Amino acid sequence: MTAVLSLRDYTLDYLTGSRPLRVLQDISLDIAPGEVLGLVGESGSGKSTLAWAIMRHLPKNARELSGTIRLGETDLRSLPPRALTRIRGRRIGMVFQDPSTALNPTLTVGRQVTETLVNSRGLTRRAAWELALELLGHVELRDPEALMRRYPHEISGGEKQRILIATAFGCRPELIVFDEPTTALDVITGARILDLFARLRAETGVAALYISHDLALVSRVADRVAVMKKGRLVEEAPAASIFARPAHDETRKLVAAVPRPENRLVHDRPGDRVLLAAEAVSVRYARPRLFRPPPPPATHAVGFDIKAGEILGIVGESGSGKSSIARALTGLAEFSGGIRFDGRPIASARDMDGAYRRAVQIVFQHPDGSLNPRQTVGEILSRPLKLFGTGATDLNAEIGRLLEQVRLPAAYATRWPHQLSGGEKQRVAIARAFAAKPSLVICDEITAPLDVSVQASIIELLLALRAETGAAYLFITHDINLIRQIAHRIAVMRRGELVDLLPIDAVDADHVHPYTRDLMAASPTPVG
Amino acid sequence: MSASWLLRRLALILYTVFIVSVLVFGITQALPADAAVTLLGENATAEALNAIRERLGLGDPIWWQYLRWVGHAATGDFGLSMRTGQPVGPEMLTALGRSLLLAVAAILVMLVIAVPLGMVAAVRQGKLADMATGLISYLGVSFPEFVTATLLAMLLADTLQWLPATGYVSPLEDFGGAVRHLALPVLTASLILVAHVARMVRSETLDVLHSDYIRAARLKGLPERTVLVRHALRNALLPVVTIVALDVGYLLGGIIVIEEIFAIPGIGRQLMVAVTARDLPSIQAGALIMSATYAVANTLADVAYAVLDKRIRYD
Amino acid sequence: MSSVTRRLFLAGTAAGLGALPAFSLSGAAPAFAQSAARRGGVLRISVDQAASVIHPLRTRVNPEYLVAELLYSGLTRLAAGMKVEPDLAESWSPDQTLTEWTFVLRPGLTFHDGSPCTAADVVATFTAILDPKTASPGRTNVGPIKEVTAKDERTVLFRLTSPYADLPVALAYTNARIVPAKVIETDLDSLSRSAVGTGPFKLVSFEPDRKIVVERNPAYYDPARPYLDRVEVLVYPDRTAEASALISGDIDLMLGTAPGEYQRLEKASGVKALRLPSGQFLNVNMGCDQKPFSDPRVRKALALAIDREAMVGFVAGGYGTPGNDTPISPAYRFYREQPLRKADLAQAKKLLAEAGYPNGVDLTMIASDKPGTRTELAVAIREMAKPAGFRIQVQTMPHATYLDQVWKKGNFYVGFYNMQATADAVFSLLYTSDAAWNETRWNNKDFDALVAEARAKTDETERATLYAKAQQLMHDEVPSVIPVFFDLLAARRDYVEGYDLHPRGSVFRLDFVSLAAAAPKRG
Amino acid sequence: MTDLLRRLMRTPQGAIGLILLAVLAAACLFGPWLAPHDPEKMDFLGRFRPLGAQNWFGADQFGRDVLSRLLVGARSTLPMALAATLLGTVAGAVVGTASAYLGGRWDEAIMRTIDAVMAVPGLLLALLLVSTLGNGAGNAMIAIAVTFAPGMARVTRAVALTVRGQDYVKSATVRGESASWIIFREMLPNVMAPVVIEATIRVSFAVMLFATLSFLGLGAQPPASEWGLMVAEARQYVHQAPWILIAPSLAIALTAIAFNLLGDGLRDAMNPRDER
Repeated sequence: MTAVLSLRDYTLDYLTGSRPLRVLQDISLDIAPGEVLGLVGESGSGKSTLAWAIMRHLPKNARELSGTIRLGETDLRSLPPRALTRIRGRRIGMVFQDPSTALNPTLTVGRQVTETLVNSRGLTRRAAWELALELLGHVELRDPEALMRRYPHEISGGEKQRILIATAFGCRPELIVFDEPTTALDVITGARILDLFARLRAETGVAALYISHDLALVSRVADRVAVMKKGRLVEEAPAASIFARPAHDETRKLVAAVPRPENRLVHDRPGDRVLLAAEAVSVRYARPRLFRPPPPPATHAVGFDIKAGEILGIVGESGSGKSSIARALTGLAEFSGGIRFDGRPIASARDMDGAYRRAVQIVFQHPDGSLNPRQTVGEILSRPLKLFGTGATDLNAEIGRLLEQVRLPAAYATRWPHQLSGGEKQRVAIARAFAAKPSLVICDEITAPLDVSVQASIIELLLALRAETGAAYLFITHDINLIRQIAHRIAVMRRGELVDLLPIDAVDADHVHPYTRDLMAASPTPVG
Repeated sequence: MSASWLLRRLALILYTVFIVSVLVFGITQALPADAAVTLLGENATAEALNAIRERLGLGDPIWWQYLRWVGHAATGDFGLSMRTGQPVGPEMLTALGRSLLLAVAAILVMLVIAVPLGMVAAVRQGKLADMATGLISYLGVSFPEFVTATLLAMLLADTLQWLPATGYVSPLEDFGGAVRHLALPVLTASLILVAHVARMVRSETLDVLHSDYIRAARLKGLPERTVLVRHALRNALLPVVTIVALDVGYLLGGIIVIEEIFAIPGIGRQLMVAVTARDLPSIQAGALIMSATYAVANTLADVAYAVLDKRIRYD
Repeated sequence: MSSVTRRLFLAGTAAGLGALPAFSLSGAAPAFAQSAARRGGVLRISVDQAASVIHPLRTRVNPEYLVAELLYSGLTRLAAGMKVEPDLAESWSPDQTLTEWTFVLRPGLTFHDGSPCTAADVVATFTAILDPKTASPGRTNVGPIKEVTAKDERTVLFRLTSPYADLPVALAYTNARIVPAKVIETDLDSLSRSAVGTGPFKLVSFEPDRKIVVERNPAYYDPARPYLDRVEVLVYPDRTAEASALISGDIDLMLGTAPGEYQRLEKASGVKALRLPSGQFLNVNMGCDQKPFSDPRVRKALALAIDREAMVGFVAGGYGTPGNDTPISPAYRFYREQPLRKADLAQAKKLLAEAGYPNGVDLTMIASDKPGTRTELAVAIREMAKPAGFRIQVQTMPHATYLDQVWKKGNFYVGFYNMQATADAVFSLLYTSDAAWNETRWNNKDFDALVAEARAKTDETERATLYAKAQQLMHDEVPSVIPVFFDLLAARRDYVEGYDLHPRGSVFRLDFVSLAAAAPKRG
Repeated sequence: MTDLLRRLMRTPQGAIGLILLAVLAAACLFGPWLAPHDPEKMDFLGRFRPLGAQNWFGADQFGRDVLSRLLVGARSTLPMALAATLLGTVAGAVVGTASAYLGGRWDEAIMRTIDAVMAVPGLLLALLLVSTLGNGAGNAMIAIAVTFAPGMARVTRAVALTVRGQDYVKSATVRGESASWIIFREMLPNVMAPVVIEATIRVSFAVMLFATLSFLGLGAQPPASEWGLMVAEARQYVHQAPWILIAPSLAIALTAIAFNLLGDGLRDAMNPRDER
């Protein structure tokens, strides 16, 4: 039986500035009818470029050096643009990472769906409309009739992705390329999309290329998994065996980096002294204005405490208010309610004096944004040292020590942020936090933008620093598996409210909030 | 778009008019010319000057003069022109009408030229059409109105004698004559706008063409024509409303020069005359009316944008 | 083709004053009353700036004078060659001392609103003009009037403070227009918005910056005139555009034009370019009461630095006459010929050094922006005077600011004046100690005496001698540098008949103008 | 810096803009020495002399050499426009950054007021200001600066708001840094780049606005050979000598083009990924 998709020795360069950059090197792969091939790799490994190459949508500076791409019997590389247009949608579909940008904001959903169906299935408008209604109903969307008349901004991201997936399947192509279709969605929504994918795939038997950075996730949806590194396919194996018997180093690294809840990294118990207590903290961003109703609060009466040396995880979907807690605790957002720190009451940002600011540090999500691009690493680190007067006489030596503490060479002090990698930037941000010798460090989604392997090393670093300094962590994340590895307790937030605050070993218990259970269930644990 | 949003916009217009009124009143108070002297001319005697000062209330405290002026202005009474003795309000509104005629004509001409130009340039990015548009844009935005106006007048009116160089004919009196007389000023006014708007339309269209949903539309297998016409051009056109609104301010400024050169007794020229003659009531009324026009035009553009673009929700 | 008719008025003015003791209508058959003049038609005349003021007692610039002349009449008016001719007055006579003048009005005069125009209106008008509160520029230019009284319905008596031979000429002044007494009593300012006159035309519409329309007054005292049905005064602020409009036939007649445009108009077909030497001049006024100009040597040094022939080229585009630092041009009746002052930089330098400025002197010369020739004169003088040690900085300003801040007050600025009807008018307007606009504060007693004496004389030779002395005195003392007289330049379409330039620059006589059969028909 | 220059030269706009600016800069610096004649020297016989060996760009109504006037006039045009832009940009940048930093009601009040001021067309505002301050190049410069400031404040604020939302600024706030440190050390350096690009493009507007003011008689004073003034003075001689009108007109346009090109070039050089 011929493969639906077949690549042979495909090599591609990007022309950049001075010399060409090899992006794909001798790629060969096959997808059999009805098969799902998972493609994993860290960012920059070339997996998305491969998808674009298959879709024949390469940037202008791409140069294909060799190899073939066949869809069934068709040689895609040799097709003229007009013929490609006829292939796309009809024989090969694609689902994108971010559903919100894949729909034209000024056309109704129905129009865009029917337009695609008319085009790829040769239906009449009326028939396409009927089919669209049926497809949308089939992907568990309520009231498809009304949905079709809405504009993309009027429906949620999950609904959009469902619509896009329904459309892609509805075109009955031979192959669908999925480019991280759940990454932009919330955990629970993403999990449901995955379920939907599995169901539709079983129903239609369409072949798929499923691209993701998440090995755990891919191993659950794919039949086979291919691992990419620096433009090469380094390993291909059945999904069932890849975790159990990773062959290549890269795969092993990926497997090792996948957080597993059962693999606890923290074994001590925190002390009993309450370091910080939040009492009914509410954050409301927009102030009431003339002619305008006040917006709902971002967090509503949230209360919890952190003990000295404790790691408290806060989990929840985006928009659940977890970051607002961090902003309230650091005085970045105005809040009502109260905070007690070391027994001292803090009613507003004005009460946060030098001592508090020194003791409570924060590390932000985006390493690119958290370092001032116009300051060198040394300058960045010198500020807290100067500000909090740790008594160090030799500033440069102290900066060197801080850098070494976060496993960076002391020579990095003279570098500019843009000369560092994402992981390195995050280390500098961590060093900046620890320069103040804090007793509480708030980590706001600090691992989210990083590749899994880098993520693991950052976690390792944080735990080492905790061991050194005894600092407590308020660890905000949406990665359930990760937090279950390190937190002593987990706070679950939903729509601004704290729904659960559980010791780590109680999260799987029966008495937890239903939402907590959903959240835990939606986190894919690796197979095998 | 909710009622409260409209209310807020109205409040903003009022605030704008308030700030502008303070600004204009302040500046005119500081103008180095004695209102009484301006009014009476060179033959005024001291006693005549005093009499007129008393009549105009020039001896009152500044804030009181301001309040009196604003109070009268609110009822449409901007006082009498110091130059002509005519009521300023009606004079300026008549002038505004002529300016609006010129401005609207210029905007229409501009849209007809600039929008296709910008879109073609974007679709054929990097090609000859794009480069030609780029060149036109650079030239257009780099010639100040007074240069364009004088050069165009030199060429079309004086050398070729195709069009009358100056003057204003009301379209109600003589439509053909009005068109002929407006041709040069409209051309001048639209030129700099064409350059600017074509650039913006090109950039907006490129934005849209590079957007994910256009990519998605292409990858869905939609024919290129459908992608361009149904998905790209439509969306690229929307921001043009805002661009045009922003350019109204530019146009109003340019109109001062254009009206001055082509002797169109519109609000720009009235203002220019008023400024040189130190005709304070005319300056105040003209500046206020012009600025209010701009504020209203901007609001209208926002409303139009909100009506056209389903994404924007004003609440 | 230009029409240089200098000789005409060098000879001309004699008649008007020659007939002195009495002047009656019977002797004055208007020179321009062509029997062949066609009646009817619409004349479009262009002006280069707005006629903002139509109040006849307050007009200040030529376009305004034009409109006032169309709508109103005076007692007398200036005919070609500065001759005075009857307007509302049909005759006049002085007493022996020249201090009491009697004017008799034509019978049956009416204002535009149909009410009769009588001696009472004349009295009220002149009382208003002489009242400082009216702020009329005519106040100081209509002669040394002490009192005006009405003897009967048609007879007006002027009593003067001093003998004055030129009174009939002075009464033709641009602001001496008769307005109804009842308007003066009720609301004189209303004349800024409406017009009630006795002039040949009635006001139809008034849009100061664009267009003023007047139509024939059927009740005008001369049933033959005006010939035109309608006159449209159109504002063309741009000289080039104005000339283009005439060439293209959009307008029929222009009030004036610039040298650059004149050349073009001369060549254009269907257009007759008009040119007339005049006493219109630019002067550089120096405050004679303040340093450095209080020293006549400094003033003379500046005068010696200027190449006047070249200045005629630079400023008047060649269409003018070099000036000799007196306001009396060859176009005036009492002009006295004397050698033109030649540029002499060495002498200028020497005088400057003698005056105490061996290293030169720094000055700021102010020129208003209207007309543009003021700035050109300033720039040219700056360059010419540079080698003599004058370091002049030119500062331009809007005309309104200039009037407010500099005019009559400044120490060094450029002035611009029309030709006046008589030598006395221009001297007593600008240069005597009691001059209305004593810009230079020269305050020369000898000069004052000469002018006063000439005023009270009727003997032509005596007056000529006195005025010659006065001119010599100005030439020697240089209260203001007058380097150039302008020719009046204008143009008309071929079919416009009965129009010629008037040297006064502010007299237009459109009631004598008619349109030939070739003229385009206009609504 | 040299890196930026190299990248700038690689964009066609940047390269042409830089070359044009180099020519203009040369005219500003060495104009009086490069000028073949004394720009103020009048020549009675040479009035309206057409283009030729004696006067390359012809002579004007006073017989002055147009080319020399242009070369010397660069000094009274360019530095003024630059200074006005600089002044306006600095004022606008400080207000805009402060407004973004203050946030809340203050920001709202400042920005609404700035919007209101911007409702007065720029030329009108400049016109009124110059009328008040008095004619002259210096006053025109101040007026243009004032006219530019609100726009620059708006641009700066938009950039500053993004910068303010950046985590490094939050980080500084959390550290308890002072307002002035945050505004001047954390925010301003990052706000500058887009502001510089905007300012560069605005120089061309300043050149045009300055010329326009001079054209209207409110800017540079005669006999200065400011280009706008030259156009104004030449207008009445357009039939005798069109070159004295065309030459300064082109000089103004060329300068504006140069700064427009440089601004676009800078934008491309600073954001290499943006294909526009």
